Amino acid sequence: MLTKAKRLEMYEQMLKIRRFEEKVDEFFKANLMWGTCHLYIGEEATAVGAIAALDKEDYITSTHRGHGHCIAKGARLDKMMAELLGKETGYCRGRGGSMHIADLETGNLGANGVVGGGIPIAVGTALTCKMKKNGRVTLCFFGDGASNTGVFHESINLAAVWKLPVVFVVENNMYGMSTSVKKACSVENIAERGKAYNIPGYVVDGNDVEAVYETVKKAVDDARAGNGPALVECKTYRWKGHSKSDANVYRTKEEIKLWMKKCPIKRYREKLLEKGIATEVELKEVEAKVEKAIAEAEEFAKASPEPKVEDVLDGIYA
Amino acid sequence: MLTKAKRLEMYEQMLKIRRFEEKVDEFFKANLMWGTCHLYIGEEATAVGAIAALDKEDYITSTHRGHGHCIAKGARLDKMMAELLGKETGYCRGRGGSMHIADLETGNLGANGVVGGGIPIAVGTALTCKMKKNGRVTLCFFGDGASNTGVFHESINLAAVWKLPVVFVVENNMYGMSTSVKKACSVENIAERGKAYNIPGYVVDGNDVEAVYETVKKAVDDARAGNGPALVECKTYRWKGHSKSDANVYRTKEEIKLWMKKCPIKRYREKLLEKGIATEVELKEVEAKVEKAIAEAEEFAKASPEPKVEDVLDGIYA
Amino acid sequence: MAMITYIQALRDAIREEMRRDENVFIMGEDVGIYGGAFKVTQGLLEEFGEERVKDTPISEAAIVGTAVGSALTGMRPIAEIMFADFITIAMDQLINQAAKIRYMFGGKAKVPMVLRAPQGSGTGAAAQHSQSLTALFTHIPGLKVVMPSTPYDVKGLFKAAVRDDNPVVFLEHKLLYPTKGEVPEEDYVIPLGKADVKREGTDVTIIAGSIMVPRAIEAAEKLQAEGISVEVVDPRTYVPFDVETITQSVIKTGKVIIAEDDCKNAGWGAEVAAKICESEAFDYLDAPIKRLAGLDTPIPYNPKLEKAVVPQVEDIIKAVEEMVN
Amino acid sequence: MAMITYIQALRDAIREEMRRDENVFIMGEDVGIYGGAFKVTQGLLEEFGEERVKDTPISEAAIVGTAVGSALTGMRPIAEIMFADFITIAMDQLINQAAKIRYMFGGKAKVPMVLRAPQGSGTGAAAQHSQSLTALFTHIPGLKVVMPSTPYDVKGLFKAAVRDDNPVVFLEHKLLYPTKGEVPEEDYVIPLGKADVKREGTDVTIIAGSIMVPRAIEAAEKLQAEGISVEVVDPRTYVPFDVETITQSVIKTGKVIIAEDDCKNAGWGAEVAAKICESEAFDYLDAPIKRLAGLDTPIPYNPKLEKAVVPQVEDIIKAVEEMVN
Ligand SMILES: Cc1ncc(C[n+]2csc(CCOP(=O)(O)OP(=O)(O)O)c2C)c(N)n1
Ligand SMILES: Cc1ncc(C[n+]2csc(CCOP(=O)(O)OP(=O)(O)O)c2C)c(N)n1
Ligand SMILES: [Mg+2]
Ligand SMILES: [Mg+2]
Repeated sequence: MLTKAKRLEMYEQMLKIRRFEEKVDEFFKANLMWGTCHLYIGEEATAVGAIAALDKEDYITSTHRGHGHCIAKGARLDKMMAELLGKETGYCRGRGGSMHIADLETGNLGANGVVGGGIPIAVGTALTCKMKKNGRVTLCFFGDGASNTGVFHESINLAAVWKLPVVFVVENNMYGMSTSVKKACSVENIAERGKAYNIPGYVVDGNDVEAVYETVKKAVDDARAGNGPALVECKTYRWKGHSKSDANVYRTKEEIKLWMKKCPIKRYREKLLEKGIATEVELKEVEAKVEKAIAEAEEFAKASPEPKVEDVLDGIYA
Repeated sequence: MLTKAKRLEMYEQMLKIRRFEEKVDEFFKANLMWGTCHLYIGEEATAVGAIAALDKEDYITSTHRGHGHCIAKGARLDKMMAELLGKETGYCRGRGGSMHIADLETGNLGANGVVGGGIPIAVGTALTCKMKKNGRVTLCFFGDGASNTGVFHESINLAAVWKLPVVFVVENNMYGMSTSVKKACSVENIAERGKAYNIPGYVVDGNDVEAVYETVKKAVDDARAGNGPALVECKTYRWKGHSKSDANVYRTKEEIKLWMKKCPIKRYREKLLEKGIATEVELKEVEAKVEKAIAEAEEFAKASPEPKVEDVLDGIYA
Repeated sequence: MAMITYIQALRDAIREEMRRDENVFIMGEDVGIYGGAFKVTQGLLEEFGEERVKDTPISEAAIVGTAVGSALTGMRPIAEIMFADFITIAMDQLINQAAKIRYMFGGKAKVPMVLRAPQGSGTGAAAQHSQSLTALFTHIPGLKVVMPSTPYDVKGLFKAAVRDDNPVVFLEHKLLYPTKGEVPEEDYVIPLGKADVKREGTDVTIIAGSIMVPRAIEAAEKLQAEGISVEVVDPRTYVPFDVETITQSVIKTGKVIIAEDDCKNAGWGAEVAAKICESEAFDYLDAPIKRLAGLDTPIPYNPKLEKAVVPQVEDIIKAVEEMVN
Repeated sequence: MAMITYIQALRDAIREEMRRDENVFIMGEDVGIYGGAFKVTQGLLEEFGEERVKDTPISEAAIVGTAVGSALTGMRPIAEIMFADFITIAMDQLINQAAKIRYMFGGKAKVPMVLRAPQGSGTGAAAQHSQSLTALFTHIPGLKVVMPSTPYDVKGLFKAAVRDDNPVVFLEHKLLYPTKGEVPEEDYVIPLGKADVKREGTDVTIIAGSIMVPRAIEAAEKLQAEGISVEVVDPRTYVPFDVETITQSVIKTGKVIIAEDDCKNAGWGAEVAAKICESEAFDYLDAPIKRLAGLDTPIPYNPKLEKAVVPQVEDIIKAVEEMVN
């Protein structure tokens, strides 16, 4: 059973992600940010629910749409924001940007600009854990689109035959860029692909943070117990365009509205109140705390120095 | 129902493959051949049964273990043998050798030295057929080992979502080189992987030529009718080592013997006699014909000239 | 002649080739309703329909392999890979299949396909979306490699690529997409294997490709004011390579700078330098060949760093001044 | 010192590194009971067990990616790819992940792994099993690239590669496996980034790598009889590259031939030629640099053709004679 503290923490994490992404959007619109980025708005329950099922020492691998995973795994908002602004104080010293944020200290082995690129890497970290017998599990996040890449197949098969402690989490947000999962993916439920590897496949409402938690928890416990991997499909939706340059021509306004109604954060807030788990006052406190954290992160990021051009070749080789 | 003529033809084709491969083995032992090669001995019913389900204009893609497919699709033994001896008269003018024999005239789009490498190519030929509405089907052969490659996944998914006229035939001979399918492949029956693409998966005794024929025929008919791909797994066994340099340390003599008892050719011969489909005399005739064809091919290959060194750059660009 | 953008010229080329030959089609990720990540294919779906403008799953190896198979059997596919960096995923299909099939099959097959992709840095997309990998493809016999720098060239070369019977790797540059230039209305084809003197000069030859061409021209114009006359030669195609035009220019000027935005080490500039050394132009060199290339680093995200790692106009000017003085 | 084969020296190096550091392990296709397609790993399974000598499915991208992930989290994997040609399948994991992770992560991670594979022609394995792709890896910053030519070097360099904190691409040559040479019993490491003068001479420098080293030495010995003194320099590592040793030799002899069995176009020899031109050695050259390289063709199957497309001893002799006379 989830404790109250844990539940409030999950609420806080989801909100942090939401506010963080809104701030990033704002930065973009104000031309403070360079490049592109992929917002996690609407999908918060997936990262938060899944990562809540982990221990602190466990690992994750993340994706191009990675801010949510990063925050949920415990990264510092200030260093993340600094990274997005290309600052020396950012997680990657301004070299990586949105698509490459990693935080080895909290066990986030990195976002990845290559769709599917992190999947075998997660298998590798799980191999380390098995070889070192350190009891850690790796959560490997990727999108519905990534489930059509070759490395998805090679990696899950390998993890399955080696019975590695890794749980694969498909964030099925219905689209890979403009391409609907119906057009790109030959199965209705991606979780069914587990059958190709003789591993469990679970489908879960990715907008229900506790449902995600429960399902992933079961998979994580199994993996930790030495029973090998599982494939968990979280059905969710991204509210915003794929990236900054997306005019949303491939889906209807109605569809987007429908999903906005299913907001995972609002829904959880209502649940916490309804079930009497938390009071309005307590939630307001959490909300205020989040606002403050965001404001501080922004301040830090903006005040931070840029990297020095003469240091550009730092960090290529160890 | 299979006609007598077709049945005799299937018997002849299997025998041709067997004798051809034995001759190749002989060439190798006599140091007449260069490089390596992968014999099809023991698996003849798979290529012959599957290809018997095709029309002449249909396509196949083949593998490193490709002599069987090539012969079954109707290639000339003399040009094949010349190729193996690196002769100018060979299918590839001595440039390709065993692993690259192709015969575009009979619709064999080539063996492939890269495990899995032919799978997307088969999808491409099927795409041509669909776009040109020429009613042709592509049979795509590959091994159990290839079913763990990334292109297997990407290609079958693509063929499934585009409903292309292609049938994927896994020749499960229990090993990829020294690695048993149990160690490398996370499912018991590779055909189950069809579920990952929402396409039919069939398991068939790959040493029973008519069973292979019937199953592949159904899949081919479906594909031709526009119902999309299927995955057919033929369980079979290679008698010889993986390639010339294989000491067979990874499997037991008993296992090999057991499978030699299940010889697909002997079995079919007995069936033809038992069921009164053919007489001993008729079969002897077929056998004599095959011997003659092999002898002629050998003669042709040996008498053929080698390519001229000054032509070595021919055929890189069109 | 109309002034149009590089991207428009490319789009027109695709459209005109698809109209000309019904065997030509295009496939790739989000090339349909989305019009491609960079909008190169915008409007094509509307004209040609889903049959010939095909959205694919995120499956680069299958995209290229499917192109190979369809090319082998009579189609003339154009495969778009969203960023050149992801060609790495399809590298076996490109290098071991597309490039070699004809030779391995004794010259009895052909693989007429175009693999096109944008490359280069300058958009803040960081290390996995910003590489220029021209040299890799150039090293593989069986491939042709094209890298156009102007709207005129991109159109004429693209048509040549589609009509060529070999696999052609066609490398666009993201920063060139919005650049403008004159493009004739009528059908024209620029043969693969012909370099182009983009600007005549007498003191120094700059051999520049892709995005470095406009930078070299800009530098040349500024240097003109200092009385330095710069010739800019654009190889345009890297396989086959027009040694003749380049050596002629070097013989004329005696000085050569090679400008590329690829990483320097084993980049295409190295090959060009080596070719010049092996040619008759070697005896005419009155200064060592200078390569001005990207630093040997993954592309950083921060815009100042990103700019610092590939040669800019000022770097070219400085290099020319150093060489001339 | 014992006379042992290249393959034995390599196997010893793997074994000794696995004994020295329990984080070192090896994985690849058929590396276990089969001992690897070329028998490099023979006997390792018996000593270290399946935990540390891991047979994988035929999944090159997953092999390399798994190595990356395990390296990131504290292991020191050795990944074997059966033929270098198949690294193409793992190219994204190698180029976009292994090579770039450290830089993209701001220098805060390391990826200590060795990707080893045999390359080269001469075994009748035809176009998809015979390439030498050194140049491709050399072009990618973040990778180190090693290509040893002798039993002594393969052992010392392999140990350095395993102990290095970066991804190292370690390229063996199939034809070198059975060659013999002296190798000390005791532990030694050859630092990455040091070229080696394999034979001293005064008239011509041959810069040769991999299989071309013994060929160059054989040629040099024959040329000695004609009174021509040939120096043979082996770069051994291509990233990082020892320009110093090479330029010193060129300054001494004034003449240089670069010998590689890779395809010529954009091969590593082009980079070496360009580096020499950019160095102080340029002024000492009294003949144009000559590249002796593989022809730009897929490798043919027929043994005579196969031999004809890469430089042999006689080709080297001829090239030296032409240069000296
Ligand atoms: C290998 C690769 N191909 C293409 C792209 C371009 N791209 C970036 S995100 C994306 C869509 C990814 O879809 P999905 O996996 O469903 O993740 P989502 O963006 O929906 O979270 C594409 C095609 C890429 N980054 N990597
Ligand atoms: C991509 C790739 N990896 C490795 C190899 C080396 N190799 C050649 S055949 C083979 C085993 C193939 O097994 P399977 O697909 O089951 O076919 P079989 O040989 O059993 O017919 C291997 C590993 C290869 N040719 N291509
Ligand atoms: Mg998605
Ligand atoms: Mg097999």
